[in-house]
Amino acid sequence: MAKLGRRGFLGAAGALAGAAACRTSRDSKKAEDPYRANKPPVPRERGARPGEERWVLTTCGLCRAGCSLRVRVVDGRAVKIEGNPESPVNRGGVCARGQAGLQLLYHPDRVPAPRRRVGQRGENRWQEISWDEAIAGLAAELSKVRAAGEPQSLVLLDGEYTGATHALWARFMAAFGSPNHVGHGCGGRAQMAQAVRKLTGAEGIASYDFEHSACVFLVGTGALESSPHAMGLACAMGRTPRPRVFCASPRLPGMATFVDEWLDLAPGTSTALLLGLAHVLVRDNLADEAALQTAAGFLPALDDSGGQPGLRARLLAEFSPESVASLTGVSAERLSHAAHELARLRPSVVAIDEEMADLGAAGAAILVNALLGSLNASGGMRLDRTRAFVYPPLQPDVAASAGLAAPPLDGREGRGASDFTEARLLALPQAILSAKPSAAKVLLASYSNPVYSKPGGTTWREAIAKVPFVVSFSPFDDESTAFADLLLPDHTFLERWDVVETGAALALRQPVVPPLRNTLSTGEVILRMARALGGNIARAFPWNTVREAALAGLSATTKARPSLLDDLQSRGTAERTLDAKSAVVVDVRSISWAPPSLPSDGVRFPFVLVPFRGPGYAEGGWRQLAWAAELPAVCNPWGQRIEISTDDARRLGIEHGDDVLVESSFGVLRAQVQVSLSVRSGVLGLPLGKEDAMAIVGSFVDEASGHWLASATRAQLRKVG
Amino acid sequence: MALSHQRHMQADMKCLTCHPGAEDQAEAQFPTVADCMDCHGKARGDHPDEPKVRAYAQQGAEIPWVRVDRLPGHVYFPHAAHVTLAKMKCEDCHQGILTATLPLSLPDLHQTMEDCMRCHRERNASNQCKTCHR
Amino acid sequence: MTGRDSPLSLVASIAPLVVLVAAGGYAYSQQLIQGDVVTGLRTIGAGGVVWGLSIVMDGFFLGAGVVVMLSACLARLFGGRRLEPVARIAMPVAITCFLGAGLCVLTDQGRPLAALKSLSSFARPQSPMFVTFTTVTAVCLFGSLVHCVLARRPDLAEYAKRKSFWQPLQRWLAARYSGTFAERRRRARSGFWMSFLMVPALLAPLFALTVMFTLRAARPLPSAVLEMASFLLASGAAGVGLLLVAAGWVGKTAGQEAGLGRVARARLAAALLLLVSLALASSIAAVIVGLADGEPAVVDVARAMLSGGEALLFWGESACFFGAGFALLWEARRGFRRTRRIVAAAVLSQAGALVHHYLQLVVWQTHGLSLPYARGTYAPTVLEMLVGAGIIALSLLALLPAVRLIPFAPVVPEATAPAPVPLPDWRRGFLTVLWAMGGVALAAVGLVLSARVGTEPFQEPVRAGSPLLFVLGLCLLVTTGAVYELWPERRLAPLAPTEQGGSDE
Amino acid sequence: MSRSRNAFPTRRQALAMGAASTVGAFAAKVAKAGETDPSQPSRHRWGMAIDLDRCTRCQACVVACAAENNVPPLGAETAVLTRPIHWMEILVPDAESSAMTELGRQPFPIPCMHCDRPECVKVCPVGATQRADDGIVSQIWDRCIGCRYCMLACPYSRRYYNWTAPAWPGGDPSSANPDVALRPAGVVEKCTLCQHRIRAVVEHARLDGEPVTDEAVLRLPACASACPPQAITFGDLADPHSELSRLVRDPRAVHLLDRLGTAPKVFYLRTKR
Repeated sequence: MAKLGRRGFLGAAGALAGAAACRTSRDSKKAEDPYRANKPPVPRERGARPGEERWVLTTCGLCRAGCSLRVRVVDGRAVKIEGNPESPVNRGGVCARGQAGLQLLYHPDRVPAPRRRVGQRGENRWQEISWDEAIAGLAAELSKVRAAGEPQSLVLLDGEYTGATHALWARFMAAFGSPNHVGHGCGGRAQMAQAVRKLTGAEGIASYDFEHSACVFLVGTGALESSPHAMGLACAMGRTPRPRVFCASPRLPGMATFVDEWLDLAPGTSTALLLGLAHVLVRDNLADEAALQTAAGFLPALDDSGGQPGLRARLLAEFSPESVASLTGVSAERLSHAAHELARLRPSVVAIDEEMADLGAAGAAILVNALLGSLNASGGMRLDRTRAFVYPPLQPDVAASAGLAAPPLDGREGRGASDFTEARLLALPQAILSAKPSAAKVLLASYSNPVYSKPGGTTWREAIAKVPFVVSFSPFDDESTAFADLLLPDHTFLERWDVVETGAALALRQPVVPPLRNTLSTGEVILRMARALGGNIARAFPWNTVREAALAGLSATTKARPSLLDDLQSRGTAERTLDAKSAVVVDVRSISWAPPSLPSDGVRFPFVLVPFRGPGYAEGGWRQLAWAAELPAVCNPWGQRIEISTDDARRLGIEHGDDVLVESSFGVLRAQVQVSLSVRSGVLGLPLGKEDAMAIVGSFVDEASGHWLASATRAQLRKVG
Repeated sequence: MALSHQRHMQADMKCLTCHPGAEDQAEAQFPTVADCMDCHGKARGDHPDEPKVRAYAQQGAEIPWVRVDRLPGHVYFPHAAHVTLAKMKCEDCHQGILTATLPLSLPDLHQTMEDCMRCHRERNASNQCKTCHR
Repeated sequence: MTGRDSPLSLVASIAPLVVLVAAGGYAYSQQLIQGDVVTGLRTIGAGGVVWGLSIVMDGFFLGAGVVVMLSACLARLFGGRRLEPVARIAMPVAITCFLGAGLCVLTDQGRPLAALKSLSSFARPQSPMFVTFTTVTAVCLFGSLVHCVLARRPDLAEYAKRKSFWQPLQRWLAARYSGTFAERRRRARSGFWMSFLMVPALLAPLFALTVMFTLRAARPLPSAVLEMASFLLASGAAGVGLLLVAAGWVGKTAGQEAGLGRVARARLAAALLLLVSLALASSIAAVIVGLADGEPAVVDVARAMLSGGEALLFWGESACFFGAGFALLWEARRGFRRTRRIVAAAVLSQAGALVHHYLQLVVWQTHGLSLPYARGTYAPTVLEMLVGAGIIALSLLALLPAVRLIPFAPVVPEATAPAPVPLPDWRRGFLTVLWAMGGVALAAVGLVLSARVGTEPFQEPVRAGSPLLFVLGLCLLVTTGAVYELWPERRLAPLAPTEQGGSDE
Repeated sequence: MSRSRNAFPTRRQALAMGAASTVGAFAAKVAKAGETDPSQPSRHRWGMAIDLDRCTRCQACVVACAAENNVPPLGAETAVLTRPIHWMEILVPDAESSAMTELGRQPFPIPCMHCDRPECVKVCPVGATQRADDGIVSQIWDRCIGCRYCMLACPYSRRYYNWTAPAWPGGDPSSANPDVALRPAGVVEKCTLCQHRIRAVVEHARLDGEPVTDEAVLRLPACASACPPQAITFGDLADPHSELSRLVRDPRAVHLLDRLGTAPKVFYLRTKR
């Protein structure tokens, strides 16, 4: 019937299909490979073979723990961070944050080169300049200050506590003649340093030898989350049998299921709790008398003497578990039980969260450890008396002497006016704003971003804006950097050379890859700045490189231990041993146990805010550590959350995942609710890390120490919508 | 730089001299200027490009070699296993390299997955997916 | 839309479909560009479901399509002349369903082009998706098409006499149709055997689909059996319901003679009544048995359906089935006379089946987690729904030229043309058998190579492309009827008197 | 011929044997029968133990895994839309879930279980995932078509889908591990037990002509090597003397969802409290 040839039709169809096939196959060849990372070019080290793989030993710089790392470098790019098994700090482990360090190195927000501000402050308009120009500009500004005879108007915010750069800064401030070398820490860490010094005369802060403890009593949750001691505790948990863990805190992280017993402590009452522990130890004769006696004069004020009631009497009179219970909310039985366990399972240690402590609590923790015989003992609390970096003393010139004699801006009281550990960061913004006792003319921020991470809301912003000349050394475009006049970007820790000192070890930090951007290590900047300033300052820094300067500072240490540098080079880390003579004399009379006075407006603000640093917390912001921000246990990646107890949630009709407004007298914060079984009723757990979390936390100050009281802000909660 | 693989091979050199790693690592590497300078520190011929090597060395720069042969990103090819264990020759896969008088500008590998699988079958090597895919 | 429309009404019916197709195309392009994140789907265990609307639609269309096509085959096998309209209406409807189902699955793939390529080259017979992929393409789509064209060749030949846009194609398809007695006999024979063969070939994807919808690692046997039964029954209800709705629409638009006819309608309605009641009973039974199960996941799912977050949908589904059953029971007393009520019941039964499939697929993913993950939620996004709507519209649009090519209305059979009695031709039978055996052999080889029978237990087919071989084999097999029917006659014998009457059987 | 496209040595070999490739292969097999055969089916059966009494849920393993296996973070914008990919994650039991596991209500790290009878492998339509002869359930990204059937089938929900194209912060993938391929949008990915590391160790052992030692693999996967309390132990279940085989005989050892019969090779150690 029909004459239309089927063959022809099929043929045509076949041809079409064939054409289509050719097309796709050709296209797919052209398309770029979706399975391969298209890596941008990086600066190549001399002599590095293309395609070469190597492992570089270095030290983590994301917190103070000083974990030794092995970094895998392929083709000039760092691709993986692993722990160094040789390290006594981390025993081959690395924490979640440390792993994300690579994202810091390759972060898109890194400042590419030194910059000078061209627009208004905060406008974020910059002009890139050369390093020579930048350092000359800074030196000119500093010369002006010195020429005007007010070197004390130079203020340095220093976020590092140890290491070569910190030592060089201290030397620079002394040579320049400014007492205003202020540590970036404002919370318990500073209080701890103060307590250590007041009670024992030792320098620095405490570290813990969890690895050899049989029982660990934690006050606060830092060691369970992000404090530098978390790594030590985690390593200790790998031991068999593992230590028994107590934790006294208003909240327990939901993940910390390995904590054997949680004492739900009322916020701000850790001093009372610890003294209650001390009471039981003394009352039931559980104190380690042997340790007390062998170290003669260990606790000189233990017994009554010269008509003065001794510590024993005072503890027994004032801090019985029953009387303490009303304050802390921890029953007398549980407290006694904990004290007996601490005494039974030796060696045991009381460790205090450095972000939560007040001066009294820090002192009380030292006291309890002394009673347990755990001070500077295996498995106990370790108080460092030696510092690795020691420079020969300076002869300040006339201008510097005058400056150093001036009263420090932060109103610290301490031994020498330039005593770094006594500096009170929280007093600084007010002092700058009121220009009392003197005006701040130049502000340097090294490893410091106070606008972002310090309480006090907008005062920091205003204070920084008031300083005529602000220099930031941050490698990132951050909140404080936005107000700077000059940006001198530092290397990230993976590009720096440094020697890191921690309680347990010295560790080598060396560049893993050549600097990715046109950055310069801050130590190098100090040396070049000193040289540009000339005179006595230049003479104080006779070294050409940071490495040279650091080795000079270490010379005393290397003399005592000649193999140190070789050890560092070959193993990345060198253990520090306590010498037997390092028994500590604790004089408890120099500290007051009075509980800090907390503001109270329980009617309008029924909750107490307990700020904490979650596992993803990183100083300077977790946005730079994207992996840490997206940890699966963070219920709201990249968002703000707030922890509330099951009871409170039920009472307020709030469910897990609801959006709420948290309001304090300092501000309002929007957050997602995380209902938790392990949060004390009446407490809101506030994870820090997001930009605006700190804004609702008040900068309440502990009268005794001049430092921050973290858990003192009251708040209320409202459901959104 | 008009490097001739042929000339180098005629000079009785081995591939591994300039491309170490092929015998004990997954990827073969490229020579550094220092490697080149071992032979070319002094002029060895009259090739117009030879002084360039010394120029690079003087500037302290590396020669920007370009890797033209790239397997798809999801393929894993350990040179060590093929060169050392299976005793294959480089030119078995890099077919044109012995006679190349200029650096390659186009990929020189033309094997398909079928070729790989056939050889693996014939030599009784594992043909499991994850042996070669990553 | 059925060949009698005025241009205006044609535009009015096409325009919304075209708009929907365009919207669907846009939505799908967004899905391709931005990734499947634009859908409401998310990772299981992280609070989402991985199979959502498009797979539910796939299940619905494929299940319903198979049942519709099965009805056609069964009608041709056992129904005789009175059920002939069932086959006539069912086939295009089924093909439309298959088209929709195929598109639903294809758009759901993360990499659709890679999917086509990889499935043709490396599909694994051990996976249920192998069965659906191969049989849906070869049997459901291609086989049904062949079957449909063969079945309608007399009508096509008649239509091809009229001048129209489709005339050349109609003439091509109806080529060599002579309407002689011998031809009719061949048609009857090939139709019977093709229907016979189609039944298992159609059941295979249906069962594979059932497995994909119901079998889970954590689901114990009693629960699984009931779930499977309820899926099959709900698909049956959906299919028969769809057929009734389509028939109602055909009867309304293309005239009474194109519709089902009373007997066929009554039979179908009765079947629907049975299926709906059983579907209702089995779906409730599955949930109740689930409640008593030892596996917490199954209990959770049952709870969610009975009284939890999905209760509204579950009881809505039950109400749909119940309402449909009730209406049909009511109609049954009067012998299923009123088309409108039956169509309404059919629509209800389809709604019930759709919700049933949704619950079966989605609730297991949100609530049936064996590990203590947070429960999931699923809400299709607008883009996702647009893609779905676009697919339905595209399938309907494809139906449009098809019904112009082969209108639903049958042609009044004319007297068998007097024709010379063809010579008995052994070559026809031989070729047919050869063809069929070729198809079987090709499919078998394809299957054996794909399954890697007798070699190392790799996932890989022995030769890439073996699954395509299997599909081609099946395609050859389903065209056997065409070969038998279309092999040219040898007409050397003189004219013989022809038999009267058009009985095909 | 020697420079032609197909001048692959094996072809020449096969031709020299004067046989078609299959015959050639057979001949080669026969010819090599006496030699030690490095490529016989793997003698290893890799597995992993997670000690929940040691684990502090610090999530170091989670980030270690992401860093090693090139799982880019989502970023703040995309994270609102979908959940990040975590081959290894800490599963915090949901308060409302009634799921019944051997591990009670404690949070636990959960990688792919690498089942001996994997549900995901059964259902994959294209063989993109397979249980290799050394027990690893691997996934070939290029083969995956993104049907997500495996995700539905896995009772542990340990598979992730790339809902979007992976994007590195600032578009800089410099820190990507060259040993692991990236995954484009539309494919399913999963834990591979760091098969590239195993491959490297096995290869080096072969190059050195020595067997793979237990010490060399004890903390081989990225999660295990990062774990501060060393709660994760990796090893060869086929070696009765390996640390892992010792642990699997420990009374504290349990397999997750044992009742489903999937026979996982990743197991947990826990003291019932």
